[in-house]
Amino acid sequence: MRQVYLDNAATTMVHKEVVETMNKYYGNLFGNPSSIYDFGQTAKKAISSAREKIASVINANPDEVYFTGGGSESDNWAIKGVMTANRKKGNHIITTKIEHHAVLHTCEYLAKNGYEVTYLNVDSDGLISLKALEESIKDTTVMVSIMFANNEIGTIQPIKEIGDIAKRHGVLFHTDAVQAFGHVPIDVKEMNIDLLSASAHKIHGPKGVGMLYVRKGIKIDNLIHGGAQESKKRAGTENVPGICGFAKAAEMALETMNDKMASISVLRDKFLTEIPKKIENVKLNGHPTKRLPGNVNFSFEFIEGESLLLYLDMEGISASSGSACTSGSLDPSHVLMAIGLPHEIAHGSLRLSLSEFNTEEDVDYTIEKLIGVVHRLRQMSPLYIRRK
Amino acid sequence: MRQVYLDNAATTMVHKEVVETMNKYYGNLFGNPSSIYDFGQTAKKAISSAREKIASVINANPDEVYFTGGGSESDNWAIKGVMTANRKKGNHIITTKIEHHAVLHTCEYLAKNGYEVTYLNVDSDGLISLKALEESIKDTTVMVSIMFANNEIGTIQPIKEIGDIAKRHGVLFHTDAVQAFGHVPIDVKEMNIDLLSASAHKIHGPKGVGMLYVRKGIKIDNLIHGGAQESKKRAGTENVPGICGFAKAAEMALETMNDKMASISVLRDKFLTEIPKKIENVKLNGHPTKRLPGNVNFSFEFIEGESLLLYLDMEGISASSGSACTSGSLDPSHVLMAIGLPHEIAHGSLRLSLSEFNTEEDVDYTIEKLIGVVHRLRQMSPLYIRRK
Amino acid sequence: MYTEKVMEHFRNPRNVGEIEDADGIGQVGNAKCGDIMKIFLKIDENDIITDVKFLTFGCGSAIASSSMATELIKGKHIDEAVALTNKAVIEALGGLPRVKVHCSVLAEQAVKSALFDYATKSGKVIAGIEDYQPDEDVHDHDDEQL
Amino acid sequence: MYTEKVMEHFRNPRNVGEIEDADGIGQVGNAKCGDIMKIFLKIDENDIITDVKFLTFGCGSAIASSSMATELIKGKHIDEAVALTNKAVIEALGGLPRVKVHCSVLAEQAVKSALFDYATKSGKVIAGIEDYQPDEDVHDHDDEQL
Ligand SMILES: Cc1ncc(COP(=O)(O)O)c(C=O)c1O
Ligand SMILES: Cc1ncc(COP(=O)(O)O)c(C=O)c1O
Repeated sequence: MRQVYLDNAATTMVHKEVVETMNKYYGNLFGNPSSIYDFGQTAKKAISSAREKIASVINANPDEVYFTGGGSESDNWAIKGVMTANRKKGNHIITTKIEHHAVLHTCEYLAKNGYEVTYLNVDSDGLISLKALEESIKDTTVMVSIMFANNEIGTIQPIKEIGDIAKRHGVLFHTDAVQAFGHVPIDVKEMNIDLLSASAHKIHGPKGVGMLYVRKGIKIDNLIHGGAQESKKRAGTENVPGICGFAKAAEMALETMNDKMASISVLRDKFLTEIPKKIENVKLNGHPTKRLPGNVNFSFEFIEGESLLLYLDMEGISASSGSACTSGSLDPSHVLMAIGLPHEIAHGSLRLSLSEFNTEEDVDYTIEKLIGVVHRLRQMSPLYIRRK
Repeated sequence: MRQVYLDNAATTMVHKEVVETMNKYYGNLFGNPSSIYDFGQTAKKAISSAREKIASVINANPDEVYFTGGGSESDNWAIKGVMTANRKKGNHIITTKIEHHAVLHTCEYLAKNGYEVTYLNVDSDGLISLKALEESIKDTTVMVSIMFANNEIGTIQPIKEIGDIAKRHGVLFHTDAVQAFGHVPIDVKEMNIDLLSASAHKIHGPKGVGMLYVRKGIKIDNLIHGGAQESKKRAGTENVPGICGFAKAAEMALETMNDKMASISVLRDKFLTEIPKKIENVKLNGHPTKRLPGNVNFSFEFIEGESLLLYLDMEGISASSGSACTSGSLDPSHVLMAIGLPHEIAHGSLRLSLSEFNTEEDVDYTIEKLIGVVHRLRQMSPLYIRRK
Repeated sequence: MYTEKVMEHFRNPRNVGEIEDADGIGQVGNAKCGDIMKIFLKIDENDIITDVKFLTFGCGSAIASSSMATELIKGKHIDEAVALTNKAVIEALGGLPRVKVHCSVLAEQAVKSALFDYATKSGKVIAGIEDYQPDEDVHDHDDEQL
Repeated sequence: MYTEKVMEHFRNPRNVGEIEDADGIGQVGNAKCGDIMKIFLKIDENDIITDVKFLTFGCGSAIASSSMATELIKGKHIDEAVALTNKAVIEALGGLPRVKVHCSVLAEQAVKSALFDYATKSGKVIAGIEDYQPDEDVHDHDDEQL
């Protein structure tokens, strides 16, 4: 049976070049980069060069890039680290209702511990209001944390404008760019980004490696205290293979970014135009144009997402309904709630997320199967049948 | 030239079986374990089985094992998580002066934030006093964090006795077992251990993966908030290859533990008896018998450790002086200070840490080269020459 | 996640559809929570369930539970049908993940609700559902996944 | 970590040893901090350094810095030797890691200290070290590594 992987926003296939890079460091070059003997030093140089590659993806300086154990760690570190280190300045953080749980739950934790959190609303396309952002900044505001692009609906925020507002008001700007890094152009200098989170496994790199960009001079407490690694800012023996694999993936992503943005969004747009033509009672979620090249998100009325996924899985199609990271819970996605979907429509959402490995045949096959599956589920649905 | 790797306490060569295991998950089985489609579920099963293997090494229940991004994260999580979650009970933590920086710096951070820390002294062999431990427990004491075995001098603490004291006084007991896990027998039930940290790369597994055992029912805040992974206790897309590699390494370590303890300690003991015979003015650091099977630590008077390491490196021998994790700093090791070494003797320390891949020839070769290198450095040393 | 039996009933659900002239119809759940089950019963003069159909909006286990529940009561006397428990549904399915147990509860309640409707319409008394009220509290979606 | 030049001087340090009848001896550093450098000078009637030796307890860069410093002043007039800076030592070594810069400072000071000893013993005045006091504060070991 045809296998069509359309859950690249959850995780991606690791490039074979990345695996090769990692295997080099699993093999003879296993040394500890903090050691002074020869092959410890080789590992150290490998990390330096990885840092440069990662920095170049976002136009940062290499010494502003700190490797972490993933996107969630980066988000936790950025927010807790900045808020606690700048406690004297204030206790207020501004974020949005559509952040990833790594940001939201971190903010909720802070809120329980004497911090104040403002959750900005988004409009029906998932965009924040710059005016509302600006109005919510007060004397006690330390930072703004707004994601670059949403993992469920793909909406891309006006990052440069947010950066400008933050800068004008003297507050720090963190962006969770886990879905954007390596997929769309990012320039931390031009966009006035002070902190940025990224994760390797979203760009065909290894799981369990991420990074936090921290603009030079920013006060941030450690999340993980200990050894002197990462300029004493993030302890733990460096995951040399993972870091080098991340860098390899980032390098490949950067080199091919323009081509991939073009080719992947062609596939995306085929979904965006064909699905509403071929299936009735569907609703596109997320902004029609300001969205990630690989993100497709529709709600299919009268049916429920999990059944949809399972029937698609039987046809060899891997997709997602709501954030993959939270599929342990059955609550309708907070993102779909925030853009104003009623519960029952949120339950019927489907995310198809593309990568460079998808083809037009994948899209055609998926649309064809989707038509059948949606029909079948609607024939079982009391909401649909009653309606007739 | 012969290559002799004697820095296994810093990091170890990854078993080829571990690399093979990981490559399986880098290849076709890259799915996200939180997804419901088929190969996401395969990843999920792989993690369950990994959890069982890890749990069996320490006689824990699988649902008491949480995967992390390494030993440092586990230590930070155990200590901060328990102290903040039990703030109502008290603000006091007891630890020792010879902990790894992942514990020490975490405690220092807590101390800056309203917590009280007692650092227990150790004797000249590196052992804590059980009496001093018991006397330092007070009403506000929440937990005791004492390492299983020291990473520099190899001394193994009386863990069961510590666990008994903690239990008797109703305080929690965390042990940093990064150096002990998979190397010596551990039974969390029998030893009354409530929390235990381990790290994969110390047992021929991958870097950047670790685990924290948390006895069921213990109140602990998350260190990394976010998605629902790890029973909602540790967010972040699971590092499936890393976790499975860790489990493979743990399985291999457990199967061969008894044999390896015997064979490696024979090599260790050869170092321990031969070096003082062949080189004058040396001092053994750490307990003569209560020590890790693979740990050798000597101070060579009148010479400095880094030069010693570099000259040994030229002979193909990789070793360490003080903790590898802190070699960015030139301070003499806090562990050697704590066992009462004068600065100049601490500076001249050498740690040789063995693994199953070392042979008796390695030992003979190393002793031979060491004699020459120590002699050469002493001939350059004003401390040695003046003495004559 | 699901047993083979669950998947089999999900893949090929039995008794999907409506019964135009049903003798009893029960609907439980709500779209907000993501599951609605509607059960249609055809019951003969001996109180035997001669036909049963369902319509379900919900996840895989909701569909499988509906399918299994209809199978378990088809051809049975109403007194037997009213005794159907969610446990029996789970057992027949070879188990359900803990977070999905509410689906089996829903199936039990849908059956009871349809029987209650039949009892009301026909004026019969069925022991066990005299004051039947479907329970809205079974949706403990925040439960930890097994 | 170290340049080829540093390693070369570390591997084959020049001028190791003592001079029995030295005209000037200087020692700086202390064992507590992990580096001691001792420099022995043989100086002729024209104030030319005809021989120089060192003994060093310390890390690789301390040994390399001592070796390089002795090379740089050998055969030189004392006025030239007194002008030796730690920068010159670093340059000649092709650079040092930031945490190791203090080693070059130590080498500069060991030379100055030996010259001061010579000046004191011989009653000469060497411009630049009239009130020479080695600086104990160069050991900023906590510096971030480059
Ligand atoms: C005793 C001890 N604790 C903690 C750690 C930290 O582990 P990791 O490097 O995996 O973060 C180490 C090793 O570096 C160690 O030896
Ligand atoms: C927007 C966003 N932030 C954070 C994360 C967390 O990243 P990781 O799974 O690497 O911890 C994810 C993906 O899971 C994400 O999509």
